[in-house]
Amino acid sequence: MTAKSMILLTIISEAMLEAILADEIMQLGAKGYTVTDARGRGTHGVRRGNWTAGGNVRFDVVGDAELCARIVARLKEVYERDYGLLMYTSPVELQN
Amino acid sequence: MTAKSMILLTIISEAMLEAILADEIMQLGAKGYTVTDARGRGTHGVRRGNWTAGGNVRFDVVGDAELCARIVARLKEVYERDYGLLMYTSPVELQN
Amino acid sequence: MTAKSMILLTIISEAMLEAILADEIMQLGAKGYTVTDARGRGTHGVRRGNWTAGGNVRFDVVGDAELCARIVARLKEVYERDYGLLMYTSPVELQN
Amino acid sequence: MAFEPVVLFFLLGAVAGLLRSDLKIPSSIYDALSIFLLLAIGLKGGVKLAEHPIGEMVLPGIAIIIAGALIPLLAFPVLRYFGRMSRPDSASIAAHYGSVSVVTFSVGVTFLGQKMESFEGYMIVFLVFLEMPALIIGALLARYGQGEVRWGKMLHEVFFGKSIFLLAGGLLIGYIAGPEGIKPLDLLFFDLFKGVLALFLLEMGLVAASRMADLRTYGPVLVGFAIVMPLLSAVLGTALGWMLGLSVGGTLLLSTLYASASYIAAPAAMRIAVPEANPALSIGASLGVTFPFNIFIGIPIYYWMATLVSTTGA
Amino acid sequence: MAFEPVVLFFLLGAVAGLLRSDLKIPSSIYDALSIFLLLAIGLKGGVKLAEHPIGEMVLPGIAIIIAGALIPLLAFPVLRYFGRMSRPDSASIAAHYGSVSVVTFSVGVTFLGQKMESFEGYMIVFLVFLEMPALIIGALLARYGQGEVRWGKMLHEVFFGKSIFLLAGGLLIGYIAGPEGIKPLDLLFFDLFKGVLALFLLEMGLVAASRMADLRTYGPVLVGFAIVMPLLSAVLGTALGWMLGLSVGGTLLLSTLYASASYIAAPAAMRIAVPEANPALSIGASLGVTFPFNIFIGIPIYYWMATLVSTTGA
Amino acid sequence: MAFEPVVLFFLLGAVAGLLRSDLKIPSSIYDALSIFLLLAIGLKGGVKLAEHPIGEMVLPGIAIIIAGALIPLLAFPVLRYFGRMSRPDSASIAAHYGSVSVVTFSVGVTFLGQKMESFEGYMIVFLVFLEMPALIIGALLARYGQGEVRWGKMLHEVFFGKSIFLLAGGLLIGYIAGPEGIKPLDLLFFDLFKGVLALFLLEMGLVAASRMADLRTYGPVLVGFAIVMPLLSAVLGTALGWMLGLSVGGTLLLSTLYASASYIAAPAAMRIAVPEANPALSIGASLGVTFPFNIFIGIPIYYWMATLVSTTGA
Ligand SMILES: Nc1ncnc2c1ncn2[C@@H]1O[C@H](COP(=O)(O)O)[C@@H](O)[C@H]1O
Ligand SMILES: Nc1ncnc2c1ncn2[C@@H]1O[C@H](COP(=O)(O)O)[C@@H](O)[C@H]1O
Ligand SMILES: Nc1ncnc2c1ncn2[C@@H]1O[C@H](COP(=O)(O)O)[C@@H](O)[C@H]1O
Ligand code: NA
Ligand code: NA
Ligand code: NA
Repeated sequence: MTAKSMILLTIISEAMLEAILADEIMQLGAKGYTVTDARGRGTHGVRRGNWTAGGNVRFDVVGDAELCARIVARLKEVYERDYGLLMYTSPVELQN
Repeated sequence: MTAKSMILLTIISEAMLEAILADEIMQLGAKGYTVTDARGRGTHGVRRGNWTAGGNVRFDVVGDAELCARIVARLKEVYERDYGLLMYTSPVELQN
Repeated sequence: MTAKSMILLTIISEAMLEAILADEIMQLGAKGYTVTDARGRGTHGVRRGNWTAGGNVRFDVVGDAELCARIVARLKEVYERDYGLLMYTSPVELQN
Repeated sequence: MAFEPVVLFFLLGAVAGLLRSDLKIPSSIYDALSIFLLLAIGLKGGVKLAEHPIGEMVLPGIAIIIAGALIPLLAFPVLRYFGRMSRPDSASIAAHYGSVSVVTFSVGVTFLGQKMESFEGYMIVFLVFLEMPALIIGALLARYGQGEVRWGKMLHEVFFGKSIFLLAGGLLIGYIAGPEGIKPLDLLFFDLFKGVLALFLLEMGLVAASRMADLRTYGPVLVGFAIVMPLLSAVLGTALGWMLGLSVGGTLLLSTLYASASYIAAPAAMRIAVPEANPALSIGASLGVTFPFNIFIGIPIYYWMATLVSTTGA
Repeated sequence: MAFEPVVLFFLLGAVAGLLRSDLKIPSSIYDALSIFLLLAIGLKGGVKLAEHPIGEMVLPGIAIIIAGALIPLLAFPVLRYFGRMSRPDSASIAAHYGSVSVVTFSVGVTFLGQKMESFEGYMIVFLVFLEMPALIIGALLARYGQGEVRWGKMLHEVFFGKSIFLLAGGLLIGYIAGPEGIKPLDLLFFDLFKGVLALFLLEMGLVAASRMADLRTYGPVLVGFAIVMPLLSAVLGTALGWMLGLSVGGTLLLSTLYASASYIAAPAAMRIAVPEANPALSIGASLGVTFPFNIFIGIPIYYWMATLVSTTGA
Repeated sequence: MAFEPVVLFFLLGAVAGLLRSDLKIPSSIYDALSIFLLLAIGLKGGVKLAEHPIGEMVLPGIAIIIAGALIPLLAFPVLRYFGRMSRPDSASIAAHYGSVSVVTFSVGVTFLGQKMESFEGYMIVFLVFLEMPALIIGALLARYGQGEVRWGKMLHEVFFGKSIFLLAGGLLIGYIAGPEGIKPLDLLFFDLFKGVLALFLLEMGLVAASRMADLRTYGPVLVGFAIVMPLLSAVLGTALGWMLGLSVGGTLLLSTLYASASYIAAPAAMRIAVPEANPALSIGASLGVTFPFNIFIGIPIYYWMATLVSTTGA
């Protein structure tokens, strides 16, 4: 196998930030990202996802450690204070 | 980075259990959870998600090892026998 | 705990391949899979998911290392050249 | 033509499913259509109630509910001892056949429209009142002498589950607003009803097709039950309609209610009250066999039965 | 009947939410219904504009917009100094109350229909023009002397956000096509409007119920504000309507516009322009209190005020 | 007015897309609208067929299908040798232009309605029958002498893909039910058709906008092809309509069918039959250029051509 060790960064945030976060992620050098609709609960309360302003999105980005650190640093700086945001990373083997 | 090592618990179960599982997870001490709609196939057959009674949901919970063990134990005890249920954990670095 | 070490294979591809990939995965010996709707961006451009031909799906398959390798090999051979496709694996502890 | 064109949409959906067409109705559309149908049926019932004295329906109502409770009590031993099914499965299936199907009822109403038959408007009310006893009886049968029922969750599901809630809410709004107040909503909820029903039947066909495939694994007993049971229930309904002096239309609808099996409210309630029961069995029988049987073959038969008894005075 | 049956759907939704029914309207259906309502209202306004000389509305229009800008400027100090709220929260809430609610306006139009009152068709245009100044004033108030506003993103959101965009687009299409050109679309966009509004109110009730639960934590000041503010704004609207010589219907709609608080455009714009503000406060007040207050109590009061002043000539 | 107001909705959507408005139509709504349009068009065709002897249309039908097959056979060499495109891309694009667009056809029908022109009802049938040959020819052209086609999957896609399936299913139901049987569904499927078409065009505009952005990267040859090809096909259609003695309306619809390019059935079938082809090219051309060209400019031109030849007897 030609599997390469990479980092998977998962970001959960407010649905209305989708376009903004997608731009940030690409500008910081990601080769791509995947988005899924989500809902949930956290320190900002319940987000039922039953109306436009009330849902979350989940971004998954596969990249090298530096890219992920850059994205994490940028989102922490700009969005963490004011928006619901959760970010976590884990090692993955890219298979293609 | 201030990344903290945590456990990510992923639970896949029947959509109609969503409210019940959300309550269980919070009562067992989770700080939050994320839900996405899913469909799939397993020992309980195909779940197409094309009508209300026929879809799955996926819960992702980030927490410490004990929390995850507690949730796993409780769901195994109460729901595993009668409902479609899959649970797996993996280590993640919480980034915020 | 009776947790078993397994591999989680995540596959992101074009929505219109859903039925085909589901068949491939089961035929290669998986016990099940989970599908979620997704959208995203990669080398094949932006996939907005706003119309039928334009969305992605995400498959998650929990299985042993050989199963995952078999699936990866097959999808690489048949679909990688012509379709948007991303595959990565990570170790997980199956909890039930 | 012998049957209503709307049922052809069910056929189209079933064929699409069986041929593995990529036709899919998104689940959010399914939800929206079912919310619409439940509300519309409820509103129609409420408007009809507002037009007639409620007192009139109390006595027949009690008779209809009590006789309806016989259905699950009859179905259970048949499944358990003749069909050799487990106690939870027998109880859950009995509850499905004791409750009622809004869509089957709607096809019945549509059928009457085509035949120009009128009916007692208050029949719609029994869509609400026949549901609950059957579900509670099902839960009791499953637990009789064995462990506890989660009554709290189960009763919450029965009363506040979306199907009963929307039917009852529609009834109330229709009753309060009355025929005049509801008039500006007529176009959406009444005039478009049949078209939306056609679309919903398309989706039901798609879902039923996937259930039909499962049925092979459950054997001929369940399939036989899913055909004979509605016939028996319809005989009960026809007899009762005759005794109560209902019109031909009202008698047909009562038989149809008794003969129909639930696949919206009952699956949700039984999944919580009797989780050990295999939902594939009950949904497979009610949606994969009884539903198509009723709309294609059953309703015409029940209509024939209703006209037959109507010629014999009560 | 004192109020319109459509508001009963809001009640039904709110009850479902408060009783934790499993009734859910999928978010894609919510989106579709709101796209429909915005387009339909815009089209209706455009057709009305095409029927009347635009010149007529320029002067009253300027007066209406200027007076409307007073509302956030009045609300801000009340919240900031009397309510002791933070600057960003005060500014964001002020912007919500300065802008307008399409659904409240629609209920007002429906109310007039029931009373057989006509109104100046061009009032619909102010759904578009009252939104923007309030949002910009809100952003300025939040930032006054403190840091920068992301004007680019914010103004983009204001002008190209879906609610303004669809309203303005509908206006234009309606204006270009005119009453004749739009006729084949009448059935969908005009005749079905009230039914779709009923379904949307059901969903609003569900969402509002979850907001009402939150309100307990925000205390009586905000709840009081959410009731008194619309009354004050309605007085302003009634006075202005009287001065401009509007009909009773036109005066009612102007008061309703002023009294209504936005929960589609404003939350989106404020989340970007003033992210430090807690959105739960502004949405809780506007959707959980002011919206139901307006549709159940406010509109009948504003109507009474409008008839009162109409008997006194301008 | 020169053109139909419904096309303004396409413009509104395209502008929203190009200005990056946050207006989004959820994909489930897109699916629901397209299911509705396909079924409604099919039903309409079926009802028309039920009203006329089928025999009448056999000969013209064969001519129309054979002439239609010329279109991909003509488009392929142009793209391959003049446009210097790869074999798979040329074949896939040729298949798109050989098949037909239901929405373009619907705009044509709407255009005729505005002009009060009648047409041969059976034209709708060719929405079904023109699709298949083009897709099969496309697959053959792509593979000629090179590897195998996955015929199984591909033909399954062609026949049971949702667009052909719903069109054909609607045709059959409409034919079986006939004008009388379908009457209770008229309100939903026929009277609301144009309004739903307007909403669908809004969504098409949004999608097309994202495709237009891509087009810059594909160069002027493809854009030129996407404008010249429909004109040529329309000339073929007009000539054939004239030879077959079709009415002005029928001739316009035939030209429109030939000139339109598929973006529902063809992309799905080609993605499976010719996966090496870049779907961005074919969808960009058909949806980003040809579709707007046809509805704004093409149809009026084809109408002019049809009236021109109609003055010359056949
Ligand atoms: N412990 C957690 N596990 C999983 N998801 C979480 C957790 N905490 C928060 N989230 C998700 O992140 C979103 C924003 O979190 P917060 O900023 O804490 O409100 C929530 O709406 C959840 O979807
Ligand atoms: N091996 C697997 N890999 C990924 N998901 C699975 C697997 N097995 C089951 N699932 C998911 O878990 C749900 C319930 O599983 P089960 O209880 O086995 O029917 C299924 O519907 C799938 O969505
Ligand atoms: N680096 C990445 N991280 C996360 N998802 C990705 C990445 N690259 C591609 N994807 C996803 O995989 C799909 C297909 O990728 P591609 O074949 O590169 O177009 C994209 O539409 C994304 O959803
Ligand atoms: Na029954
Ligand atoms: Na206001
Ligand atoms: Na064509």
